[in-house]
Amino acid sequence: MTGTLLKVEGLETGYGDIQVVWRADLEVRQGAITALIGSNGAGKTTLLRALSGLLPLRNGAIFVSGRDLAGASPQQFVEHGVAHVPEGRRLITGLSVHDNLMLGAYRRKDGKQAIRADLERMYALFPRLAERRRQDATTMSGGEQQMCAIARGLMAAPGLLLIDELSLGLAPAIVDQLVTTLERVRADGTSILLVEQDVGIALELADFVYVMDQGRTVRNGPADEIAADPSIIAAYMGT
Amino acid sequence: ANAKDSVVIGAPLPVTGALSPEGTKLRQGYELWREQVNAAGGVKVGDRRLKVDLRYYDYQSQTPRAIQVAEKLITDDKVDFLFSPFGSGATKAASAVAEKAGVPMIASSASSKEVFDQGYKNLFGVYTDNSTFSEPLADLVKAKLPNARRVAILARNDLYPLSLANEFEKSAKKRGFDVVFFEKYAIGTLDHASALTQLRAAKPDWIVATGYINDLITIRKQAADLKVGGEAFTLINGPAYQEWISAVGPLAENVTTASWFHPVARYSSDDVFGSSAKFVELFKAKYGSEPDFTQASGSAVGVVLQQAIERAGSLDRDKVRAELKKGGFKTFFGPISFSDIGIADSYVPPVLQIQDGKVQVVAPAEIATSTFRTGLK
Amino acid sequence: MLWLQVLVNGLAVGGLYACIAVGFSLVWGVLNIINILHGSLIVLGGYLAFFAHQYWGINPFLFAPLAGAVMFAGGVALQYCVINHVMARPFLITLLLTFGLNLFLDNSMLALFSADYRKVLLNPAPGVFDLGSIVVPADRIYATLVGLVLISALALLLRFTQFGRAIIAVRMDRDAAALLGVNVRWTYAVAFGLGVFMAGSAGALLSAIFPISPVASAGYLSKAFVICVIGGLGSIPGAVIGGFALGVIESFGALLLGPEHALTLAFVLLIALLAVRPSGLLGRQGFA
Amino acid sequence: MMLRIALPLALPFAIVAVAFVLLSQTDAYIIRLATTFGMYAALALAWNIIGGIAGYPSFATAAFFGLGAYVTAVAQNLGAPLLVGVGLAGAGAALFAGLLGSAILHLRGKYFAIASLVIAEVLRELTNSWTSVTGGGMGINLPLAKTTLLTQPQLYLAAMLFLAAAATSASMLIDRSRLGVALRCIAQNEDAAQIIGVDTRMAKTWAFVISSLFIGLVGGVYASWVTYIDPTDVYDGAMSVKPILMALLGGVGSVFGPVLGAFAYLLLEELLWRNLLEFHAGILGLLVVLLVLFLPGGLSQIRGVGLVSLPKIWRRAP
Amino acid sequence: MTALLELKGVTKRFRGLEALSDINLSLKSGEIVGLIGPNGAGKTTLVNVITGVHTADAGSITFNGAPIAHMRRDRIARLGVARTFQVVQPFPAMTVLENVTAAALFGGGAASIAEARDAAAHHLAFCGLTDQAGKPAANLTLAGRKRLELAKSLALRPKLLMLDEVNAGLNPAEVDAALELITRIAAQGATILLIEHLMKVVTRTARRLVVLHHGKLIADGPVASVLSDETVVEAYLGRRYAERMAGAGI
Ligand SMILES: Nc1ncnc2c1ncn2[C@@H]1O[C@H](COP(=O)(O)OP(=O)(O)OP(=O)(O)O)[C@@H](O)[C@H]1O
Ligand SMILES: Nc1ncnc2c1ncn2[C@@H]1O[C@H](COP(=O)(O)OP(=O)(O)OP(=O)(O)O)[C@@H](O)[C@H]1O
Ligand SMILES: [Mg+2]
Ligand SMILES: [Mg+2]
Repeated sequence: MTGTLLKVEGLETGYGDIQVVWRADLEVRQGAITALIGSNGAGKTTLLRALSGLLPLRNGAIFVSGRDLAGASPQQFVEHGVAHVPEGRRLITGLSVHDNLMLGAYRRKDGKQAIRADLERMYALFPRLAERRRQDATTMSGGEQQMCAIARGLMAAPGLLLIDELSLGLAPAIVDQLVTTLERVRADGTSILLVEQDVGIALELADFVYVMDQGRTVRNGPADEIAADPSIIAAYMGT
Repeated sequence: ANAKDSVVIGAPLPVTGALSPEGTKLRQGYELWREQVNAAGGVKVGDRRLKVDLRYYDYQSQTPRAIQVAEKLITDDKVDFLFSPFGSGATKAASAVAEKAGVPMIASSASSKEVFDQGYKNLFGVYTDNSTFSEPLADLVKAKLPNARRVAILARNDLYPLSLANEFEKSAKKRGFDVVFFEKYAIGTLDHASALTQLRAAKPDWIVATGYINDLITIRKQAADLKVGGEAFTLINGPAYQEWISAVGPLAENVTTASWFHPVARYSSDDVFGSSAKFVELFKAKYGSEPDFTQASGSAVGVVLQQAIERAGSLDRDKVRAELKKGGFKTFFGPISFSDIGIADSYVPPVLQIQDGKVQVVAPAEIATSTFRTGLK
Repeated sequence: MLWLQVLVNGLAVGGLYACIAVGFSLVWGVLNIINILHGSLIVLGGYLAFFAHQYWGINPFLFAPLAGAVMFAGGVALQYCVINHVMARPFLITLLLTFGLNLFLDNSMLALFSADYRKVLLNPAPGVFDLGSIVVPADRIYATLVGLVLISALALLLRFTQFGRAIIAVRMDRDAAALLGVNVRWTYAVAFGLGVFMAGSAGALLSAIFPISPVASAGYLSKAFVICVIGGLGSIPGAVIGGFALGVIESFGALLLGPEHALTLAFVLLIALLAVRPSGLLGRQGFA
Repeated sequence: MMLRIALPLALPFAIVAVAFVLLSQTDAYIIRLATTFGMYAALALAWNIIGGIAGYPSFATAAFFGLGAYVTAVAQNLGAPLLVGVGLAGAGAALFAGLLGSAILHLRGKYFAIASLVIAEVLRELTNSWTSVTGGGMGINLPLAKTTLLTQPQLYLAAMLFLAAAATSASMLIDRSRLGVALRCIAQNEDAAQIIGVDTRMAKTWAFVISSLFIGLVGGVYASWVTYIDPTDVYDGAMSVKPILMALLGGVGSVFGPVLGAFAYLLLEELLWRNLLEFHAGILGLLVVLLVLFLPGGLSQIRGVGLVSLPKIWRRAP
Repeated sequence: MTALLELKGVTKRFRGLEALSDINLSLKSGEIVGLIGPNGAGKTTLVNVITGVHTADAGSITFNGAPIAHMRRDRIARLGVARTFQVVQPFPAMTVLENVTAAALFGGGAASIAEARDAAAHHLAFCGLTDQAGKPAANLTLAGRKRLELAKSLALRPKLLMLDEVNAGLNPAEVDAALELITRIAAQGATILLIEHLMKVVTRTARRLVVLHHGKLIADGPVASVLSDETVVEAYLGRRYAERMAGAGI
């Protein structure tokens, strides 16, 4: 739990003429789960898209393990160990669960053996996927798809996993299971940057929390500190 | 059209599209003629000599486009005379425009009666009627193969090839043959195996297939693949082209065909070429190959028109039309006069057969270079 | 016996049809491009084989993969530099682009090679396999065999390799594919290149069987089209089945209704098939 | 309220009337070009109703065009006067579209495109083989129309321009009606359209029928104009592609885009064809490529073409 | 009270998988029913079968006395059955206002486009989307699109409204706002079938809960009793949730 894996400084980005993220500063430490919370439209998804090379930067810098990746392509991000589980899951229609998982390992160069082993690890982690390995991934239910998406991200053997909307549309039991799984993933050495609407879950899971509002990272702190802040509770926790 | 120093002739050409091979050939014929006339000073009109000014537009092998081109040539380019588009269908359509405007149109490549029986006064074709192919061929087969009774005909479902096939059917029946197989194939057919299999089952003695070069290349090859036999094999018009012979190679042997012109022809003429032999020589010098009948017809329409203008001594369309009607043109293509409906009826087209890799004339007897052989290799 | 021969005829031409259609199916299914260029590319492959045979005496059946390989490079470049720019746009736009490219390529070939029909003349002629009352042309068998080998290789590539999965991923969701580290532009380019490869080798295989001319391209295109629909878009086994099916349908159509109606029958069946099973015999959304 | 209906009804016809007066005295070739323009515009507009507004990429233009042409040809040869012949062409095409629609309009996207493309092929083959009525591969001649007021060229100029105006009016009216809203919903998300209660089958069928009505009418006028038709010509696949090209050129889905596109296309085609004997089609192809690459939204991308609304529906869904 | 919607023996299969088996369910006019179940239990499929997106392989569906099992989707919609999509389905290039206008025009039975637009404006205000009215739907955030779905279904003036996870993706504070919205909709008298994984939403709005598991209806009854049902906890809620609930004293 020492080094900085990801460092974002003064990042600005948006879509075409529309600027969405006005200033984001962020740090993800090695081996930690970092959560990013904020209201709808705050720009969380947009920030993650920039952090995996899908959106060009207008300004700012992204360092992954100390290397500047500003302006890099999505492939380069993947090659440097950043995997992104996107909002809406985005599994590939027409491919089976197995094939989707294999695609997660697209940029891996450590050989068939290692990939096979990881695949089996995923099936152990998500037995549901093992049952459905031949099914077209996008005909599964929402929760099944979310598992598949996370597993696909993990198949890249990433140092950093970006997850957008972890619990979206998942049954409580599944969410519990995912929380446990992510803790195991972290224990295996993968750091996580998590965007999560269910602030309760985010605070429970994360070590460190950033709050985003209207395109800016406005607050940060250790999870327990943020969880105790009355203004945060009022704005994001509801009754 | 007074005080001009050239005679303007419009020629709709299929430069692109399905007929582009034919378009290129026609144009070669036109160009050779123009070059010769202009080298000789031009067309003699009264006491002046007018250069030939040919105007081409591409009608993209589409008949409506051909009509449009004809109209454009008449109104926009103000041509004195027209050459027809290629083939029977487009000629039939474009002739209506020429007729409306009263512009004489010489048809290079239309031979189906349906084109000429519209009662038009301005259309003249240098090809003889399709029956002039079927009749001598049927005679040959009848004479050489007295025991042959069964005829099979396979025709492309298109104006000219179909009309040709109908003539063959008539000629065959007239001589007491049984037409045991008569089928049409659709334009664009890639594979003729099924038709040929049925044809084979009909056990014909004489096989006639009509179509364009590509059809006939495929048909000849597939006939061999399916071991279609027969004592006589007539394909019209492909084998009259060197292209066809090169493409089918040894399979060309003993295939018969007919065409309105062949380099072996020996006519002497009053035109710029002076004789068939001279024409062939000039053509070879310019293009490096022997002319086939389409290329020759391109020059033929030129020389016919030229002679009519020179006789009329004027570019006046009525006078030129009257001369055309009179006929009696001695050309390298053959003696040309037109029947009442405007189709040439003054020469007998040669019947050809590929023998030992060479094209031989097997009829009419006067110009024959070899005798008709039966059987198929 | 007649029926048997007709069936054999249908199968014999069906193999050629399969070769014609596979590349088209691949490009349509994977890139969602109706590649109007396809017919012209087949013709171009035919010309390559023709000249290779004329100048170096290379047998077109052996030359086919080479013709495909040469054209593959061109296809990759074309996709990378030109077509990639409009990939994100509706399929009518890409259709129009290939329509324009096709006009250009067809007319370029017309200018370069003239419209004259040519054909590779094999010496000695391949002849026929004579099975008593049934004959099968040898050249069609050779062409079909070589074609099937190439098609199988392609199918295996798509089915079992990471690249094959990547192709489907970019087809279905560019952004998601990019997130997995797939180079989208490059993948498109190679996929298109593979389609061109198949077109080129099909052209070479056909060069000894059908006459070659720029004006023949539309005929190949329309065949490819029909076959893909019968077999199912984007499915390689589908294109093979579709090819054989069309060959047999046309063959029997010609026998039962007369040759002039052979195509009509195929089209009518096609519409019927579309009405009941639009995804074709083997079609499914992804890729087989 | 009245204006909303009256304007689309009156404006196109007024413009066309003026155009006719100006053009009818020019030389035959200009008249022919103008007539062709009317034809192209009407076809592009008609295609746009089903292909643009409803988003059903139809390749059946050649089918209805050819059908209209043949209906007219056969009717006129049986003695029907021009107007009746052309009317029958429209009615025949519309009726056929109605029947056909129930068979193929349930297909989506490319599948519809394919099915529609095949229709022309089938009709061509049928026309080819039904020799006793259509003349088969021999083609068919049409009698010259009897006119007193106008010359032949003027008559067809008037007819084509009229059809272009009528198609414009129809497009404008559809655009403002429930049908237009329904079609735009269908174009963007047909499943969602059904769930909000759009009778998609009805709406699509109407769009198809109206579109085909105009195409059939144009085919009928065309046949009478050229006086000779054959199957290869009137069922020519290019006839299906050109209107799409024009609509895209001008801006798909907008009302005036197709008109503008038809004009631009005709201009381009004519200029190239006139000046280049050999390679005009190749250059046209190249221009299409450049257009698609650099002006993918059609001419409306060039600012200042105020008439044309941005082709909204082609914006890509995220 | 008579049943508004009545399902009898409804079964739906996808290839080998039985996504719904022999479902019997009846909804009374005006009630709010929560539908819960693990992922893949068949909840969305149930909505799809009711709205005609899928056709049931067996069984009958009656709405307001009319059999609708084989009716076309648009007719079902016009009868007053509205739904939101779990995967939102806007008309992407239309503005938010145009989206809702279309719904009011067709499903809502508006007499003219102008009238539909007025109705749409009203529904947008109701759902708090007025300031987004001019935006193309494609540019909305996920939450925005979910609200748009809601506004569109309201524009159909539904008798039965099926909400498929409209609150997914909202943070707890936003969920509170949405809850309030749903309560207001319910106050207008529509029957609501609420599919939700957020227990907070379900427990605060619904009186009755229905639980699907592997395509079978495993529980149907008052909220409290269903939530304490051992099989439901086992299949759906999970131990931790049950503990949390117990801790919160529910
Ligand atoms: N493709 C796009 N084009 C233009 N604007 C967009 C696009 N996608 C999102 N936006 C805008 O960007 C802003 C931020 O959106 P973003 O999806 O990043 O928010 P978010 O924090 O992830 O919200 P949520 O919690 O709803 O997922 C919103 O105002 C949205 O309207
Ligand atoms: N079109 C389809 N083809 C094949 N299987 C399908 C299809 N639609 C759904 N399924 C399967 O049916 C089952 C039920 O799916 P459904 O979407 O109804 O679940 P759900 O209860 O809505 O789940 P969630 O809470 O995750 O949304 C799942 O296993 C899914 O994989
Ligand atoms: Mg988000
Ligand atoms: Mg669901």
